[in-house]
Amino acid sequence: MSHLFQLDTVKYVCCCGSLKPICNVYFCRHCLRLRCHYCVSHEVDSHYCGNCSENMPSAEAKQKRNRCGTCYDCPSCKQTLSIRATTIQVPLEDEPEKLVAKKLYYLACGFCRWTSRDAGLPDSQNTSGPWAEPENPLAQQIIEISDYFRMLAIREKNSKDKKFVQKSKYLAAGRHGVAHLLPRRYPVSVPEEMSKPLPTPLYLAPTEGMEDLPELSDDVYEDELIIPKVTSLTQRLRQLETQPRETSKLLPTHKQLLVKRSLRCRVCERNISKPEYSPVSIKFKIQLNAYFHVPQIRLMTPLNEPLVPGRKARIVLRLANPTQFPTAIRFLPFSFVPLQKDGSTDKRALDAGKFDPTRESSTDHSLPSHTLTPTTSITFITPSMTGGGTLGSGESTQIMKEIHVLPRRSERFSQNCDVIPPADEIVLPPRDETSDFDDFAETPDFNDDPKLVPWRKANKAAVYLDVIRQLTDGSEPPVLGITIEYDYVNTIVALESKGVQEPQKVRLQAHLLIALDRIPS
Amino acid sequence: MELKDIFYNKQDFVETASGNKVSRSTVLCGSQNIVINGKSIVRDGVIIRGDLASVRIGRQCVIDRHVTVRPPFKKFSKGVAFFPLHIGDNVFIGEGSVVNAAVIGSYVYIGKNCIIGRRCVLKDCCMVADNTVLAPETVVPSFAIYSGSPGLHTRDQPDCTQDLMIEFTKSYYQHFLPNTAPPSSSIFSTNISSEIASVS
Amino acid sequence: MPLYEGIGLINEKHPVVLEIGQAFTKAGFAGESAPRCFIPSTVPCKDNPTQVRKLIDYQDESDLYQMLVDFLNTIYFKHLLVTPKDRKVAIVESLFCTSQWRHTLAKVLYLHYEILTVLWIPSHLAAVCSTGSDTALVVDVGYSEALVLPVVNGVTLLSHVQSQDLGSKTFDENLKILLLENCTNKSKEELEPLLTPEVIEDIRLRACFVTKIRRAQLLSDPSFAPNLDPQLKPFKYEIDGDNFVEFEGILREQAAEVWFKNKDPEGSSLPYMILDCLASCPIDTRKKLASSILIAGGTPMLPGFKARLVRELKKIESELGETKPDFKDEKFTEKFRNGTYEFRIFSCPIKENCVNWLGGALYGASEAVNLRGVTKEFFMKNEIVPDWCNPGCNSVTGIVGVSNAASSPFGSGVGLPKGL
Amino acid sequence: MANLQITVGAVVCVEAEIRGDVRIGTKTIVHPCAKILATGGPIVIGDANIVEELATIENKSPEPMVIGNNNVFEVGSLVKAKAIGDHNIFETKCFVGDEISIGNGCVFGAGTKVTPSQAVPDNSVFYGQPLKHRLAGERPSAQTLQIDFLSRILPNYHNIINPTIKREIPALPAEKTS
Repeated sequence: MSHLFQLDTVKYVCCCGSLKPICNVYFCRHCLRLRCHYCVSHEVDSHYCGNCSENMPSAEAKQKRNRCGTCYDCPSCKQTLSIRATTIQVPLEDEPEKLVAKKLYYLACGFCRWTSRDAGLPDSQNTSGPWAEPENPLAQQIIEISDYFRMLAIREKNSKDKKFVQKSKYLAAGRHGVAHLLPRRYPVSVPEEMSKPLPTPLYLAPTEGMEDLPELSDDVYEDELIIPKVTSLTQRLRQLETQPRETSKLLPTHKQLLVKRSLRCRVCERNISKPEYSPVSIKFKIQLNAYFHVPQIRLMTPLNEPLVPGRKARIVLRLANPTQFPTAIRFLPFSFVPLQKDGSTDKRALDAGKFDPTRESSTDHSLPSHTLTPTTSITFITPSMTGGGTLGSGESTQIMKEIHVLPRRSERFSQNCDVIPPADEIVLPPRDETSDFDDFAETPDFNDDPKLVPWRKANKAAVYLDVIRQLTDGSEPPVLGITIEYDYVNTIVALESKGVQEPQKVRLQAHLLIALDRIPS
Repeated sequence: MELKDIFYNKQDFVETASGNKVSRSTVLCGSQNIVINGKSIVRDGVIIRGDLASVRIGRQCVIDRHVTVRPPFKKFSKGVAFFPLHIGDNVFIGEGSVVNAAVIGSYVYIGKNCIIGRRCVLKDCCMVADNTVLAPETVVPSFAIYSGSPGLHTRDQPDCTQDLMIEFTKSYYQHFLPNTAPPSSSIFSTNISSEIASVS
Repeated sequence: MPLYEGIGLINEKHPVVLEIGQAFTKAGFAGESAPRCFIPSTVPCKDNPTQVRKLIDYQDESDLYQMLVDFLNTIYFKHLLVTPKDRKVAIVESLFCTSQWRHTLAKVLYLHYEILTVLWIPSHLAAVCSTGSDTALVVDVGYSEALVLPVVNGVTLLSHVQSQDLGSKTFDENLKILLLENCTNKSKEELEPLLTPEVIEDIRLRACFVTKIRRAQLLSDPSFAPNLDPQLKPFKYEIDGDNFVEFEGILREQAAEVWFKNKDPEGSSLPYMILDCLASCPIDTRKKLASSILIAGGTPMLPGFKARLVRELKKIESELGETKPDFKDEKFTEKFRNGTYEFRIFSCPIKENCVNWLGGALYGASEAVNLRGVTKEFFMKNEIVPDWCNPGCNSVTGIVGVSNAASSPFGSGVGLPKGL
Repeated sequence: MANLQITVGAVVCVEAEIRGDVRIGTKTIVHPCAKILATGGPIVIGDANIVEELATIENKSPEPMVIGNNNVFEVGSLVKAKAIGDHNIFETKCFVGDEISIGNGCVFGAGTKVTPSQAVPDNSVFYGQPLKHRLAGERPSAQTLQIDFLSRILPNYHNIINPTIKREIPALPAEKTS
């Protein structure tokens, strides 16, 4: 979707180090940090069928192996099958000489024209089938083998855990999660019980010798090979139980369900995106997409000629304030520091050894997106996080936590242009829903310097910026790194402390990388 | 990136009271059965088959060049009919696509040269990538991106799709201008080039 | 249907069973009889989502980490539809996967997906498990190599492993040469760019088979080949809308001969790998192993494979016994001179390409996950996943908390041989 | 001498573009904006076919192109085939090259392109990208009901070429007919 406005020309740098267009970035209101798909935890929220839009409770979905009860997929091309009706004339039961029309149903694919008749399935009297599905003829044997192994494993467990009172693990796991079952101790010695002879298996797969494995029949050599009659790999892999070779043996399968997922911040463990339950709803119970919470920056036009190192150029950015409160935006030189203890230039955050919490002892971290800069005149109010605690400690615990729980990522980028920051801030009025419908809404006068702000409309403004290409190799495409500092009004604090406090205004930073020469496709 | 202005010949388009801009070179069969709700753009070469069944197009839609919008045919147990075709608001249909759907929700993006098979249902906020062929009766769920032939669910839309599509279609409308008009963001877009020139 | 429904375990969350192969990945739940999905081990390219990258083509560890994160996300949210951290995981892995791969996968599972317990199961042990027996000669034909590995009473005889590059990759390379030579309506230059790996794989799967041993003898000599009766008819293959290609039928039976190049002194063959392996095994296990051959992997699912393999083995064995052998190793022939082995192949309750996975699913459904799984806590502390090739994990005392944890196949407590 | 012959019972909209020597059988529907271009030899269209808008049937060769009965040419299809039997469907935007002869019951799926010289086996279905080919068990059914419906409804909205009159339409300029 980011292609609509070439949104990927402007990448926001997430806390974890990912570079994403604004529509793929989230803003955690509690941590006041940018988050993205990579560094949040995903959870399955609800199961539904994409075809019939029916919700299915998780327990039922599990029982039905995540498949819809009513919709079928074409075994040949994976499209949804539709039910077709036909009428046949059948003799009446009482009067066999009289014919009546009777309706019969079959499945048909509108794309590859497969029908359930191709599979040799008789037409059904019901729209719902049932239609034969691929089944493993030896499923029962697998159960027997499985039983045997469970038995062996239980034997081993009993011998090892004799000292412990065995409670029902499964019930406990359901109630409190599995975490409390750990850690587990493993006795080193092999207990007595293990030396007892093994029970005989319930089922042993038979072996086949020469007499059971006849050579290929002569038909294989005499018949012409007609490729369309032989199944392809994808067709076989959709029916793992049987994996037929002939297309005539393909059977319809129930349609796989889809899930709605919710996203959770790993640091504060609060939801940052939670969809509504209904499969057809496009609304969210919680939606903290950055598109709605972070000022949006767009490049108006790409540079039309290459930018020589050391030379200046003027670009135009379009700013938009998506929030309900006014904000003031200040441009600063790019100052993103990866979330790392040593802050070294090596951005491979995933190297072995960086995961050990005990090794993270130092606390002198640079704050990634939330820095109090001395240049700003706006008062910084601490978002009261945990009730007590001073600014310093609250901040550092959060940073510590972030370092430990956020997965880090090292996306390569070359930032080779710098901004010459203008001295003034740009004030943007709040977003006004009604102005969307009013094309002639008046634009308030902010006494802008026309040399800085040439255009304004509602919550949007254009800004001139001068950029300088660094004195490095000029062969790479020009990428401007820029940091913006803006006001964010945190309504969540007021909500949580039962309206005692006013919404709190904080000063936040966001780091952006702008590809200056991207030509719109 | 801001959208580029698209200029059209004023005499080639009809602008209705509700703000629709419809090219004179479209083929609107059975125009009495075609309802376009306002601020929508129907560009040249488009064919809308209102003669087969009624076609309703929501607000602020964009139907790009050479698109065919055709109500789908359906056989019933008692006779046959063409289904009315409903398109929601803020929908974009790309160049050369053939739309045979039954319902297209709102905030839907259909790319170029797509084939939307008979009686497809496209839910709100879904997207069909360029050159996709959707099999007849496909249901594209919300926030899904379908691509390929046959069209399959390959990726997902961002959560803010609704607002993006509103902004996109609205912006398209604002930048779709008669060639007599000054550029939409004229206040400075002419200045920009001179400014930039003066700097470099 | 879940196998264990109704035994009071309905609320149990079955572990996820994953086998990430070089070419294909199988994923599903423990206690089920087939994987939920069987998909290529690829992720969409970041720059161009219509292109895919294979997991095995990773550049460095961080690249692999990213790809695995994306890949598992697809598996969990498009195929399995469960929240990753809710489930334990059983990984079915090749014994010879690189430490880098293994460690990266462990990091992705424990750190990114916050999985609490992961059971690491060597794939050949899993395969044996799916027969219900504890002894088998595992013949695993994978993507890049074919492995022959004996398992006796649950003990892997790791030192007797045979490995050759006879996987599907070699097969397809050979098939490509045959296709270029046997095309009747296109020149080599025209055909070459059309034969993508996907096309070759498709032809392998749909056209090729393993021919009879008698015909194979004729095939091996080009001068005899025209005398084959009956001759296979030419066949047509539609690559795309502009290219319908016709091939000589003979390549259909020639292609699989890559596995049976017994006479070729430079080449290697599956039957010889098996016999080599048997010859090196302790004498009291040979008979049992010879009659417990287990085929794993998708490539050998071609029609006629098992029948041919059994006959080849028998033929070589009888030749060794009777006549002057034309084989390189004297000792080798010695061992088979008096042996009258019966070669038998397991008929598993599942198709060969899911055998390894099924073993994992059987393990995963048992207490083994709790008993032998490696916990996140352990990994965070030690930053290793115990492995047979890591001496630190195989000392007599073992690392605290890991003894026997990772590798043992059966409840009998017999792990992989120590001190290898 | 190019001429257009329309049998009684056929519905051919005036807005369709028809050039060269074309004969159209009864019950055949030609939608507005369809193109039937007999730039070379004549095109003979049988009974109960449907030619939808933007569909193009073209014959550049000097040989006549004979199309059987009950075929459907969907929106934007481009068909140049040598010969076409009965009960075939050319789905939306498919392309069929001029070296192909088509028997009966074939389906050329939406967006497919088939060009190599061949006689397509009956009941073949081509679909998808990359192209796949399967053999269907039965051929597509005739669109009789749709044709009845269209022949009722189209005259209400469009001018129909009167089938009884044998119309002379201008022959193509010589250089265009290759």
